[in-house]
Amino acid sequence: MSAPETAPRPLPPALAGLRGGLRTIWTHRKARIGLIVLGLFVVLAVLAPWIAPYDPKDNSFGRSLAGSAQHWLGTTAAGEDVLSQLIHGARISLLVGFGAGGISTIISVVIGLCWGYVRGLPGEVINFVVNLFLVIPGLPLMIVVATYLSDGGISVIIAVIAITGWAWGARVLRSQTASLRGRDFVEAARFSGERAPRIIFREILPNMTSLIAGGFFGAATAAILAEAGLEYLGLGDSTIVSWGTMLYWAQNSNALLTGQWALLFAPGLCIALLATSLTLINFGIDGISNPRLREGSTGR
Amino acid sequence: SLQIRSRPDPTIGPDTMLVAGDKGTPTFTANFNPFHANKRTAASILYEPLIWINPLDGELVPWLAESWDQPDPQRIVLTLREGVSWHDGTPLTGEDVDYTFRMLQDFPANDVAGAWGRIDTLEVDGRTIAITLKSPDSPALPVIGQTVIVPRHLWEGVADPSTWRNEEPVGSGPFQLGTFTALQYTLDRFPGHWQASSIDIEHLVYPAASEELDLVTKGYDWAYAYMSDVENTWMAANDANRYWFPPGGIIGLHPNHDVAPFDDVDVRRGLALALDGRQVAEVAAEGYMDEASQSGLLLPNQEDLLDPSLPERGIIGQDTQAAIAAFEKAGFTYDGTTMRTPEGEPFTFAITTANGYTDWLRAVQEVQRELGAIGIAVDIDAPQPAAYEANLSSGDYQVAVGSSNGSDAFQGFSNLMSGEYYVPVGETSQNNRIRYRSAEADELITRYRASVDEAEQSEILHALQRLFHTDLPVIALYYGGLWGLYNQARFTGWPTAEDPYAPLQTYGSSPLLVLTRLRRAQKEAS
Amino acid sequence: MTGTETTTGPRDTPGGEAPLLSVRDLSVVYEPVGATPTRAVKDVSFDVGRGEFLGLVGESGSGKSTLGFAITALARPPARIEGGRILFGDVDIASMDHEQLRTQRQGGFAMVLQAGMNTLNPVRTIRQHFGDIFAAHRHVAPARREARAAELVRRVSLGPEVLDRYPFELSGGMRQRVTIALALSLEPQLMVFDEPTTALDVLVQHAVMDTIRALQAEEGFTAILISHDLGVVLESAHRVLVMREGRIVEDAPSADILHRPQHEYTRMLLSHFADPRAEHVSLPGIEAPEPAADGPDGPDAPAADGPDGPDAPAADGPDAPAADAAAADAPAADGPGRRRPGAGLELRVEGVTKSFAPPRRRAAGVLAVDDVSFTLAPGGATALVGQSGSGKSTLAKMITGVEKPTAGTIHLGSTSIGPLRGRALRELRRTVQMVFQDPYSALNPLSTVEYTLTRALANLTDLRGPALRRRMLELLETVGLTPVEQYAAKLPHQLSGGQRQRVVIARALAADPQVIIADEPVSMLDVSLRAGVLALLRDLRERTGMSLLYITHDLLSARLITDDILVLHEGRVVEQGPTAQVMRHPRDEYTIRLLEAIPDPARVHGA
Amino acid sequence: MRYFLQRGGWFALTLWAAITLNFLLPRMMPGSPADAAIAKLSQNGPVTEETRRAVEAQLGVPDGSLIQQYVDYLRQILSLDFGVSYAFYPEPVSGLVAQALPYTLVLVGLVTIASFVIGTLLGVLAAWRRGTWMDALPTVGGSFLTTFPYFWTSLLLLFFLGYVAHLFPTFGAFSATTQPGLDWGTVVDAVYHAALPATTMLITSLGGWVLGMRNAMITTLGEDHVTFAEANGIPGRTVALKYAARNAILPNLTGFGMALGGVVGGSILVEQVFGYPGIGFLLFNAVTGQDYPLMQAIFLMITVSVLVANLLVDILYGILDPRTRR
Ligand SMILES: Nc1ncnc2c1ncn2[C@@H]1O[C@H](COP(=O)(O)OP(=O)(O)OP(=O)(O)O)[C@@H](O)[C@H]1O
Ligand SMILES: Nc1ncnc2c1ncn2[C@@H]1O[C@H](COP(=O)(O)OP(=O)(O)OP(=O)(O)O)[C@@H](O)[C@H]1O
Ligand SMILES: [Mg+2]
Ligand SMILES: [Mg+2]
Repeated sequence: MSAPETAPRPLPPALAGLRGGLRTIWTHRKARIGLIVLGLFVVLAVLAPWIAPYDPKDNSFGRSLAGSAQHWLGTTAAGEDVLSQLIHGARISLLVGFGAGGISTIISVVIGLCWGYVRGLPGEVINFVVNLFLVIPGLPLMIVVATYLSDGGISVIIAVIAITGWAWGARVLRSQTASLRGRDFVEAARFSGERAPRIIFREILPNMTSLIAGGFFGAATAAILAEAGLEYLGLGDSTIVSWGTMLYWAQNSNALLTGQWALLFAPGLCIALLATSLTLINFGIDGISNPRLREGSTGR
Repeated sequence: SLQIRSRPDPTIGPDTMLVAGDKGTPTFTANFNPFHANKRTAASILYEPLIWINPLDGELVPWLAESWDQPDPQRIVLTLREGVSWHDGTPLTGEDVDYTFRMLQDFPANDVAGAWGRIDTLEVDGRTIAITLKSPDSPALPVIGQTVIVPRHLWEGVADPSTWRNEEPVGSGPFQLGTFTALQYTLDRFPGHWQASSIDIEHLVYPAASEELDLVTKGYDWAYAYMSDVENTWMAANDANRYWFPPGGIIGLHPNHDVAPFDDVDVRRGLALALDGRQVAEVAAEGYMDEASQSGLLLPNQEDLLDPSLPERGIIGQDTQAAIAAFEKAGFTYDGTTMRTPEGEPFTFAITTANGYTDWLRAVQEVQRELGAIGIAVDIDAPQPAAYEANLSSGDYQVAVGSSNGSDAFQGFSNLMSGEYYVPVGETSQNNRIRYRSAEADELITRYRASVDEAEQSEILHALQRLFHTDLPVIALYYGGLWGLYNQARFTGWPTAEDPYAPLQTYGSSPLLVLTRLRRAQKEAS
Repeated sequence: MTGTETTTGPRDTPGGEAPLLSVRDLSVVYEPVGATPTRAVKDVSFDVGRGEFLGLVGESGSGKSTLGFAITALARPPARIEGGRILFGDVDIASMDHEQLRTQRQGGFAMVLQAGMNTLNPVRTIRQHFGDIFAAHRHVAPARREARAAELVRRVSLGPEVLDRYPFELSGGMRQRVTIALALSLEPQLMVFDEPTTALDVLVQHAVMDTIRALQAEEGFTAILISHDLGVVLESAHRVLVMREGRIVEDAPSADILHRPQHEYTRMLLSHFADPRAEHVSLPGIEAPEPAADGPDGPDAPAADGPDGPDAPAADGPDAPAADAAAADAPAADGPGRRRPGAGLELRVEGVTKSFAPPRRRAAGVLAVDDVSFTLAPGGATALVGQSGSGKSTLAKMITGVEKPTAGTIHLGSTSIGPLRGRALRELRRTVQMVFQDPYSALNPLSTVEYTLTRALANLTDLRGPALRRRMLELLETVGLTPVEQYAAKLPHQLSGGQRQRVVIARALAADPQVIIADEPVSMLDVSLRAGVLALLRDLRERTGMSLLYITHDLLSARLITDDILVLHEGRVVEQGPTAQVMRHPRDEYTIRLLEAIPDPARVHGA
Repeated sequence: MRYFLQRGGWFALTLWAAITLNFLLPRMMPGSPADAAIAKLSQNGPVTEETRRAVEAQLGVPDGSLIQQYVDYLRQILSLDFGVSYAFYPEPVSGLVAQALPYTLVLVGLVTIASFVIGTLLGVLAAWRRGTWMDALPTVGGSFLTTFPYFWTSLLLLFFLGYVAHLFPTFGAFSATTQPGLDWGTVVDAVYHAALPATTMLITSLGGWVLGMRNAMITTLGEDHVTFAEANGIPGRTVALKYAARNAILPNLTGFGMALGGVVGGSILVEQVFGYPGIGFLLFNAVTGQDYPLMQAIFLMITVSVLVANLLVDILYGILDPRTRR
């Protein structure tokens, strides 16, 4: 237990935890694949303007062309290059995934932690609000809010997904908080004169990093799928280039009839791949929050 | 690549037509009340109007009324056809006409065309229907004439015809209701119809499943749908498949005339000159439609109404230099990258379109691109259709994409430009939502209403076209199409560009005429 | 068979009879994914004869449980048997396949797991537990199963009504007995008890051990008792194995261990064992104050005690200098504004009662504390003892303002603690501080020692900037964690249990409190670490003059560091007086039972 | 008694808040029901002021203050009268819902239950045979399928198995020519029509249950009572089912309750793609058609069923977990 005398001065604990967490994730085979795939998508998204052969909205090409050397995946019914759209689409999906996933995670962290920490009436009130959000049907609510805010572009989509998607995470974090709250170090912090917000966010929160990270990747996956669904239903902003809108236009211009297989296949596959990469990363994170889930066999 | 071919249902006989005329959402509700917005589309051929109006050019064709007369601009006299009978065998008489109009008066919810907004008195005497209008109003004839007549003996007992669903319809049309399920209904030939000899089709089948994929794969004989890449989809799926896409309205930019700077004609002209209508049509409608004439007419349908003095048949081509000049005339400045308003701000505005109207959306995107080229930044607002309607009605927009100027040329100008309909921003109106005011337009419209002389009417229409062309109440972009798809293997006599007797709409009263003209390609060997 | 067969030697088998269990060069390694492997058992060899009662002692983490799992063939990944053989009778258990292993659980070897209260399936009744075992082995005819189950629970002194209960409806002691009964139902030849009493209350612990001893005597099975408590093991076992860092360092009959310990580690363990009832009680590094009759002991008197020095185990290096330092520069280390000893505030508890709402509907409310009154003089040290659930912690919570009394008042000087809320309550933390029971959970695993201490200082004192850090380092020095700079930067997992508890104490000292409440501050620590922490507590009290309320169920430690004692039973004070006097001449029957429950190997093996 | 009052109180309060939200949400949407109807009409050409007036008169578009509407709405709910739909004017809302509900309940309900049962069993197997292919296949396969956008999976199945291969029907819950009844032929026909939507929903939802159960089960398998059961020689199957799975399923029940409650809402995207006449499609029409009464009725139904499903799960929880019994 005792540390060697020559131990190097440790990193700030949060950073050290992060580094340790990343290392644990990296050692997990599935999670490593997930990180690599996600990394590829991020590179694709960041470098989209340089990688993509054309401007995704350049509609000066022939309509509904089949794949060729100029247009690997053909063109859309409006004469845009499918490959370029696919590459640029990664930006929106990542933006929505990380944006909406991030915001809803923040909401669920703030609410979940306070909910788990406070007792009595305020707790009941939060309980009530969260239950309400859990009870109100998600996708319909999303549709209603999306129609209400229909002309704000992608930021509205992000907001809508975030607003409708935090409640479940809050519930999970609440129970974890409630159990951490009973730990002596929380009581001890109170004895050190700490105030509630600091106890919640400085003492309790860092101990749930992996749970929160897991929640974040879960929320990001859900957000990516939700964005695609909303765009597909035509309730998003059809002028942006995203995988969801690509599917919307594919359906709208009957890509199946015009033989634009790539237009139909590729965006869905990309969504699935991106979401899979996040899920794979979550396998690794599960291993951190619950060491029993780390790879291994039961020997049976 | 994999070619999708149609696979007609072999059980459908040569006397039966498969029509994609009614889309289930996803199933059908049995509502055959012809006055309802939610009626089954076939209700429009189960019941017949007094006058059939051609949606292509507004031509009036005698239908239940065999003739009419407008002795003066405030009077209409119609003569009811003889020998017409209801599906149940009861003869259709003036009493039914009288009942129908009284019913519309009592239940304004059913008065969809607003006939009683114009009728002062209505007398039916045998087959003569004499109408006095509230004011000199010669264009009231098509409005009143399109009223469908319902049987008094069946409707009289209905407590509230405006909420009645009329599930077992009895009309006078060429077809009567056969079977009805939530996913499909059929119509059967009505042998007692006054045109029975012209009805060669025995059965019509209306399935609820009428997505584009269904149209192509299920062997439909007649459909009305915008089909992307029609040559390689619809046409390629079956050798006998054909299409005909005549114009049916003008899709244009509707500036809000109560919002600066769109009240300035130079700005509107600048916008019109900056845009390449042909390119917009190309992008929005995959080249199937033409750029629209700024005459306000549907060309070529209404070629005979066109004012010959208009240059280029009223089409305003793209002329960037002229556009910039027009803007500069309005006090704008252009430095080669940014168009600035007289106040020195970069000129940006929002175009409102309805979410889900994909051709409009593509058109706006093209407009955005083209205006961007002369330094004007356009934002796109795409609220849901209901919100779009609400925004336009209340004037809560800067510029909107909209459709105007249908088959009735005068009605088109009047609805759009009449100061009579003007309401300020904040109040709602369905006509003149662009909030246009012009003394000249008002004067022309009043004159037209008071005229029953064709030559004078034509002359006024020319003046309206010139006004539309110079004052640009709406900036015409391209024609909205009437997306007719048909198969000529089993039925012939379809309307075409060469014989444009009716559009191929499967809704409204178009089918009345089309279905009575079509002939079976092969008769059964019986 | 009775406990007379003590002839079994360590390596050879007596009378040619084959040992029941023979372990040869056994090594077990833990290989968790993504972490460094731990060799928990290293080259262990020993034999167990039939009917023998073998004890296995060693501090936490020495590999006792690992060994227990290995010899009952329950080792599961990440544990892996790296080498060696385990012969049960004459079968190598490694050669048994899954099904053979399973079937031999009946009539073979059984194990009662550590933390026995959690080894029952919470959603099955006790009857179903028995039923599953009978169904699995079919060694009891279906018609007799009911009677057999009742018989088994009776053997562990429980009534047949427990059969219909769910585990959560039983107390910890009852659950532990049920697990023993379940293991018994297998009619095993060898039974391994892994710390069967550790989590239990003193009195219950005593009763359960009695049960185990009686059962072993009656049934004659071979038993291996794993425990970290040398007293318990010596009292029961014929022979004792002492384990340390995965190796067996001593293997001898109990009497020899008690009287002639060979290994230095065994001697260290023994030296931390004392009887609180004795006239003079001392542990390495700490000596109990003399009974009151010997005259009032000045606060400075015992400070002359040497450090844990020579007796302290060499293995626990980092702790050793602690006491050294504490003793060496006692007054110098004190911060500015130090109070005179005895100049603090008096804590007066008057007629305090606390009742809790019933945990379930229709159940009666819990009267956790019932009309308790006492006074803690400035600079005084009072012990609060009593079995689990007697209301000790509840009382502590009321004194610290965490809970509000239902009736009665608590005064600190002139301040009434009951009505304090919010800000005023935070102010109270400057005067009343708490040392927590479990140093492993009382420190945020993600905060450095420096952060933990600095926060307390920043909140509770007016120090800021460099002064803050200086004071923080001073505190570390006070609790003997030197070199201070090095310790300041450490995270809790880099510290031993004793060092952690010192940090916890340092934090409590941050505000220069006048009253410290220590709720079982050493019960989670290994014996080798206890004395150091206790010495520190006593020393601090004497140097700073703060008063100490020491909560424990361990009478020995109460004897060592307190002057007065309160014995709490079901929320009421049953006996009260000077510590030494109460221990030596208890009057209340409950106190007597408490004292009797303390294991006394001398009773078995002679003094 | 107090406990029940308290719980009942929270239930009622949640219900009330949800009902109120259901009232407010649609009204927050821009545009009125008439605007929606006109938007639909205007796709067939410009609509005149006269037509708008007729449409408004037909729909009886809500008037009166918001408070008045709210009071009427509450009264309607109490009398279980949900009024007349706007989008399907003049169909009564109750009729529309009654027509759509059975399809959704059967299709989505059965799929949800099947998915939970199959997924949980696979999760048990995966955890028990950890590290083998029986673990890898369901966990990796299941979670990969879960990441597919399910409308996309639907589209692919519909296109290839429906339109291209002509193996399955592409639209509706029964054949166009059958009049739905309760005979054997109809049932076969209905199953045939439900096959593709059911498959999509099943494969995209299975992974979640597999993973949830597997993780819970692995955690449970590490607990002492499982080791003790093994130490007592209890056979593997009994340990897996009665000692591990039995306990591990408890946390998943909450999710199952939510899912069951959500069944009533149908599956908007799947029903939309397959033209399935369930509540999901109806709801989509209601939302896009600004159909307040229909939206309110469906939202209310969903809310109540989620609440009730949760209540049922609570009860079930009590039966399965003696610790919560009171
Ligand atoms: N699952 C595990 N994975 C990795 N290391 C483990 C595991 N279980 C135990 N160890 C390590 O093996 C060593 C021996 O542990 P073991 O549980 O046998 O100790 P013990 O003597 O029973 O201690 P205690 O008295 O605390 O029960 C310890 O260092 C411990 O950290
Ligand atoms: N918050 C609470 N709600 C209800 N009952 C409680 C609560 N806290 C304690 N109790 C009950 O009060 C009694 C006294 O508990 P307390 O924790 O004070 O005992 P203790 O002497 O500290 O025991 P231990 O030695 O196990 O720590 C117990 O019966 C306990 O169950
Ligand atoms: Mg152990
Ligand atoms: Mg306690």
